[in-house]
Amino acid sequence: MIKTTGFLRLSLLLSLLITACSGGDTETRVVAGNREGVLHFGNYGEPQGLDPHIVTGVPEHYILTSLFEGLVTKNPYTLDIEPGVAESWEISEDGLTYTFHLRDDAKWSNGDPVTAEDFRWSFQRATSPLLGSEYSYMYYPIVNAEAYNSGNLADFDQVGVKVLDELTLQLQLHSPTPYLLQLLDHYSLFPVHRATVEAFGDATDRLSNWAREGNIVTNGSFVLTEWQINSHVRVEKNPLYWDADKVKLNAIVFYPTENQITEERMFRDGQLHWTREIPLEKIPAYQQDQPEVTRIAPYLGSYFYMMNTTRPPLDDARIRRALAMAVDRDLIAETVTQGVYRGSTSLVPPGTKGYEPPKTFSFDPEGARHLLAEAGYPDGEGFPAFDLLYNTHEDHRKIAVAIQQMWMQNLNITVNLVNQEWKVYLDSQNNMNYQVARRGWIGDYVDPYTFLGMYITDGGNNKTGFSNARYDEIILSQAPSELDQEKRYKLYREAETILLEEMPILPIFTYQYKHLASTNLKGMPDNIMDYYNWKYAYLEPDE
Amino acid sequence: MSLLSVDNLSVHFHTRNGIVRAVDGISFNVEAGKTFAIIGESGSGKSVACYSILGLVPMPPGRFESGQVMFQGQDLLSLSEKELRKVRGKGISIIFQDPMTTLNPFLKIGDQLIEPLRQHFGMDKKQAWQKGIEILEEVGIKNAAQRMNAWPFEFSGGMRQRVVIAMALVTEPEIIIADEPTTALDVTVQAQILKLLKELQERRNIGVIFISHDLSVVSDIADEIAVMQSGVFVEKGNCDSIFNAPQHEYTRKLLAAVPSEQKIHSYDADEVLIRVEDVSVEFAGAKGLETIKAVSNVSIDIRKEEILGLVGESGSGKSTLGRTILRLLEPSSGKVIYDGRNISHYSSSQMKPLRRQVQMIFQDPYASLNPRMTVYDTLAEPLLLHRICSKKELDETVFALMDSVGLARESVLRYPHEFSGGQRQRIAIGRAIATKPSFIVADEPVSALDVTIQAQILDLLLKLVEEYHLTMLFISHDLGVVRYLSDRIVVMHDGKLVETGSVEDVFDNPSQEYTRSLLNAIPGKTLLSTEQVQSTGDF
Amino acid sequence: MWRFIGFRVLQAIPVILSVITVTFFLVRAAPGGPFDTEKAVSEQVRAVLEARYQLDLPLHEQYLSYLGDLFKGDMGPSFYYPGRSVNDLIFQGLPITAELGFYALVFALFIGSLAGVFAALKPNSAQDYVPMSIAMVGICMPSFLLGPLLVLVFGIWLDVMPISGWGNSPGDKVLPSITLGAMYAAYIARLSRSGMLEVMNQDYLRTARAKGLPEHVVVLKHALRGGLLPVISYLGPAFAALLSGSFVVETVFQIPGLGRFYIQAAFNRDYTMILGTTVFLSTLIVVFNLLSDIVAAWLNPRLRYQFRN
Amino acid sequence: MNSTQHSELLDNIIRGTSLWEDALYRLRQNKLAMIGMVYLIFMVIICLLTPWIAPYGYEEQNLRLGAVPPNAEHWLGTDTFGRDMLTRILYGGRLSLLVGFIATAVALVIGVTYGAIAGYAGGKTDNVMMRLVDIFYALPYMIFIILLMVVFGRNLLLLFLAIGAVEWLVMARIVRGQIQSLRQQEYVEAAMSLGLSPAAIIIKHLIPNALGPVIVYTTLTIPNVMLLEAFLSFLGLGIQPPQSSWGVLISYGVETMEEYPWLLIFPGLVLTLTLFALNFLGDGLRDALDPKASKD
Repeated sequence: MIKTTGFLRLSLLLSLLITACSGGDTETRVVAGNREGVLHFGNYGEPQGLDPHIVTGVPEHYILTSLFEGLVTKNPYTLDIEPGVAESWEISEDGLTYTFHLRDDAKWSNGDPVTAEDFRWSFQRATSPLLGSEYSYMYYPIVNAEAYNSGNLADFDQVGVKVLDELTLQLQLHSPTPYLLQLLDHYSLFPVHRATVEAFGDATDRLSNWAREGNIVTNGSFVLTEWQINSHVRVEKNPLYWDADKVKLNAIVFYPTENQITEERMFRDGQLHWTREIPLEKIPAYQQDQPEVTRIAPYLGSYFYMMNTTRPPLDDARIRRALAMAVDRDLIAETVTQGVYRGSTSLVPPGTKGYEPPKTFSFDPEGARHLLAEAGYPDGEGFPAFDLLYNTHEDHRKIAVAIQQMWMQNLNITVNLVNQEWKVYLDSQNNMNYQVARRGWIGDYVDPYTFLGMYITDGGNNKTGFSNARYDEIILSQAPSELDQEKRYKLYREAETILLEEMPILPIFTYQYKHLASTNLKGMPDNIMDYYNWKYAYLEPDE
Repeated sequence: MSLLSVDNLSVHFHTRNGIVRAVDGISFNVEAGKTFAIIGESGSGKSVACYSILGLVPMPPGRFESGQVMFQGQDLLSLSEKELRKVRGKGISIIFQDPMTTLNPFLKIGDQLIEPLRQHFGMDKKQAWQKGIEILEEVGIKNAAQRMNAWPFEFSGGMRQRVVIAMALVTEPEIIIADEPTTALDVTVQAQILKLLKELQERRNIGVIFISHDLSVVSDIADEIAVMQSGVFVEKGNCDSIFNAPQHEYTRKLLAAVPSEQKIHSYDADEVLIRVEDVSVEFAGAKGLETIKAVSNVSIDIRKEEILGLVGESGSGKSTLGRTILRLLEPSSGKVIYDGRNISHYSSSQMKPLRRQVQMIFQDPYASLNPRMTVYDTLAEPLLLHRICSKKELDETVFALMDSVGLARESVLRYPHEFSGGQRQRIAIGRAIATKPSFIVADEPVSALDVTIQAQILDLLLKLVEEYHLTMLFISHDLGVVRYLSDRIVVMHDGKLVETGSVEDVFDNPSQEYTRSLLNAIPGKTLLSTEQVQSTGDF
Repeated sequence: MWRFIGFRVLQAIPVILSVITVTFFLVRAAPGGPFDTEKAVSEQVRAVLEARYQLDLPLHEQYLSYLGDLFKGDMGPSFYYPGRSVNDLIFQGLPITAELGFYALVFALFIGSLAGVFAALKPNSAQDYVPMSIAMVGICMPSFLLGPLLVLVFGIWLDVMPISGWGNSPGDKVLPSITLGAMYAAYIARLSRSGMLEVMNQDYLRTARAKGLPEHVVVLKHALRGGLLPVISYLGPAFAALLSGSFVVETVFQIPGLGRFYIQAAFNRDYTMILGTTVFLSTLIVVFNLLSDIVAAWLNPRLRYQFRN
Repeated sequence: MNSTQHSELLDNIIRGTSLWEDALYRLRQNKLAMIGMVYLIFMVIICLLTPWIAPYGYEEQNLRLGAVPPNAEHWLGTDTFGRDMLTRILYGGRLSLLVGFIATAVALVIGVTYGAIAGYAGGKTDNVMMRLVDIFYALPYMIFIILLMVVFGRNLLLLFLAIGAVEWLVMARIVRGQIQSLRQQEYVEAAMSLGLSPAAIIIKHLIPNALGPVIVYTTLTIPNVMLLEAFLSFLGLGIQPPQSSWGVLISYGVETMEEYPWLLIFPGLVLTLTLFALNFLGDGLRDALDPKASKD
């Protein structure tokens, strides 16, 4: 008696509860957003902060480009430089002097004009040794910036940043840097509002509150209106922005979507216009059923394994080459990664502003076995097992599992997979406490140097023990002073050829980013930097 | 016409070990204003018989095999659960044995008391509450109106039993089943409760079924008695015929087992083995809130080879004193001197050699044996521990021990749960004497046993005392047993020593008021005087 | 009563202090520091950063200064979020996690005790086995499985529930609460079942039946209080566990709660944040254990009586 | 206990049914428990025999094949690497059962010892020991695991320790509670009055009688341990690919449950069944071991 009625009541109650809370018929966030011009953007993680001179991450990047504007900006379709705060600029013949003419209608969100002095002060702050900005190296092409940043030079006046008049700023470089204009669009070179910064503490105080909701003063196309940590960041159109007429979105809401699966479901449920990622397994279904929302395109990034060249047996270049040649990149790209990575045999992704990397090897199990035998391990006999280190992530695991099996099959070499939590993994790398480790590198700007610069002797990002005098010479002195792009690329090709012969790194893929994007969202075209200019983005309302 | 007539009632239990004939064809009548007593030892089926007629025995595994129970013109056995509910607590009420567990600890007395009224008469709460106060006053609870709001734990055992009785009476039932209503109570309280029951019964002309294992109690209260053994009434008759002219062998055995006033053991000694000097024992109360003084300033001498009876009601501190003498507890102040040594604060390693000489026998034979050890293991444990014998002699020594406590050698590898209560107590006694101790504390060693078994165990203890020249501190609440066995008697009350003296002095000439009230409360006076002659003790 | 509480609080102090000490040194011993990033950081920058957060001081000085600040109620600045204090972060996440935990507990209590009581009424029958088997699955169904499953069924296939967020749309608190509470519901079901079984054997229930009370009164009025007592004592520790164990649910459902901060802090090596959350949570554990003891005492008339006097 | 030294005198003695034997008898009467036991034994045998009966190698990939639903060649389908799921579940079972049983055993040994000592000693000792448990409870487990992993490297032994290290806390609390109430029993007092040492009392008299709840908790611990192992493997401690365990398979399966449901369903099913088996067996054992039950 009690039993049946009790359970009946219970289930009734539950079903009532469910229907009462049902959100089935209500308008989704995306539909509302389309109507109101509010973009809901999956932004991967919670921003550490919004001080452009302190933060280092990608999630911060997308928020900061909406809040601030540098001297120049980029066209999302072509990646060509477009005027930003500077409406025009001149470059001297030798490529060492840049003179920027700031527009007179550029304003801070509190109405103050944006001046050349703002930039000078901001650059001084960003390169100040006391601030400890992790991106300060972006300033190093400027004369004496490195010396000032490292504390060897106390006087910022000797750094090549000059205010010629209120709206004219001049930069002096120590060597021609063809990608300088690109650097200027990086958030570490954005200006900040001096009065605001100083109102909340010392200019170099990392713990200052100036960049918080309610305090921050910005000069970009949007202003910060809400920041709920781990929930969302909301920015709204800045009416004082000089090009406000061109800004079509009324607001952007950034969500910290660490969990890919959740993110994808939020997209499906109409809560996001845009996702940072697509889980690999979902790609075939999306490509088949909704190709219009599936955005997969090449990205300026490389996925590779690096090898510790100081430890046997991997101190032998033949073995490193053999390992590289035994990996069928295309097969893995096609199957394991569902076609979102592309097999690569070079460090620099092909198509980096016209640079074509050299090709020194290809998938060749036979040749690989031959090399291995030459190195003293015919048929992999007696080859000591080694560890393959990767940081904890589903995609890395999958790729490692496939490569592990290929090395087993093609070379008869046993590899142990070791995954480590991110910080532990970084620690192992920094201490060279690994044999083979997964590594990825995303270019800061479109130039081979952003990749090739890593492998100079004792370079901070080298971490492989690789050292080659000729390579250092090209990268450090010859290429930077070469003005002619053709010749410079030729030098880079030579350097990369050395790198790929010596093989301290084992190229595997070129990244492709993968987003899900609502079909209503326009003005965010594919480009190799995965760069969005929020001025261009807009939402088409539903009919 | 009888209020209740039970005819040929049989209840069998169908268990995996076969059918247990718990009740097998019993018949009896209950008359208004009379008490029908069912007497039997544990497991005889007396409770099942009474509970089953109200549908309070789980069926299955129980099953009615035959019978008819007529009450108010209907056969109770044929009623549905719903109809039976109208009889329960209204026509027939039950008073259970243990007042500590029969009341719901989470509900106030008043709420529990008025439940039957509200259930059966649909009274509103106010009305019922008033009635509850009246009935509480009737069973002799003072300040009834206030006490209605009290919790069960705020009452002593005797008071609780009064509440339970009130709860049974509140609906003015025609019949009350009283299932060992005084067994869990102290003697003085028992006497009060029995008196109360009798008064109420007479005043209200109620029929009572009184279930008990205690002949003495039954002799005080019953009009008609049925002796039950293994589900059958072996003998039925009025008080006089049962006690004075028992027909059945089993009835005679029960009668014989009542300890006589005759003193069995007698030893005059003056050498002191244990001296307790001004000992107090305190316990920390719950959560360290208060301290409870269980024993305060007690001094006694225990002389070599005597049996010293320690008498007191529950809470008198007698067990605590016994444990303190054995140094299972540490005295808070005062001295325990064993054989000239002050052992009051010996550490456990200092105590270890002494442990061989002092032993303890516990009240509950079910709880005092490790359920996972065989007789052999239980008996061998002290032997090995104190190196009483070599490993080679171990088997023989164990067998010898079993012989001396009267256990069959064949059962050496059996486990406690396979033995009856009496046999278990024999095992426990065997364990205590295994080390050939000189001093034993026996803490109520027979109070959990059936009467016939009780007598056997007492005899065994006596035999061992003489054989091993033991000194014994015999703790009991049962004056009869103490008188039967002891050389001297110590009376305790509320943690204090009330009286000491020889058995004769204390029983015939009590000097203290409390001792006198204890003696007056002993049930079955008539029984003892009439049946004295017959106790030749053939068992 | 107050003495009892005071005694317990005093006892908690060394516990919390030890937790702080061990955690303090544990987090610093873990490889990888708060400022390690994929891109190399110059020695110069690193030195500035370490000085800013006092990491350049000898360990014992760092420890003492941390304790000093903590004593003043300041848990320090977050190492990962510049410009945010640990106090801020915790008190931003706490209300949300507490609310989530509360709903989860209410769900667990309701479903769990209902199932447990029903099971205990008819032990070893279908009425017992079915809810108990579900409870069994509930105990072992990890939230990283249950959460996505619920989302898939109710959020995507049936489309009757929001799938993420907290307080943004009606009903978005339902699925996370169920996900988080499921395991506890299962434990409570088992606890209440055994508690009820224990009580059902008590003499006072026989008394209640002998009074002629119908079975539902016997169960509801007489058995439930004692039978659910073990559940009550479990609630305190359960709530503390809910607060500290909510990170999976918070991640799956995009809830900005304390659990997510905690786990992120561990991954980011945000030393002060790890310490802050640990100290905070261990204090909560102590407090809730104490609360549940008090409630259990209050429900038990005997203890209540002792406390009153 | 000393049955080895019984002389021939004892040969013709009726052997009693010990509580254990009695329990075994009652256990055999419990159909569900027996089904559970048979299933578990079956699982253990299958897992032991895996290298000989598994249809494929556990690391054997067929990238071109990818994930296919169950079919004649692959009874339980394949995963995204084209690896046979049946094979992987079988191999996973070896690890899961190993980890489940051994880590639980570690927790059991530590927890029972610790809890028994605390419960027996009572008073200050108990207080200090239980506060220590509180401290362990409040520590950030993940940091602790990461540290363990780095200090001691990766091996299975460490995994057992890491899991045992958390699970013993609860076990210790349960055992302590049990021992505290058993301590009041007269047979313990009897043992004390015989002069038995505390250690002997704990080992001979207390622990065997506290086993009921411990067994039940143990059966609940094993599946928890299996899932904890998945979490630890995810963090990098424990099992590394291509090896696998049920917990790991399930956590992979969750991510693709819409695309390749069989990757979740089969490991989930096998774990759930094992869980039920354990639970039925555990409940059966508890009931069977209940000394109250043996009085009838």
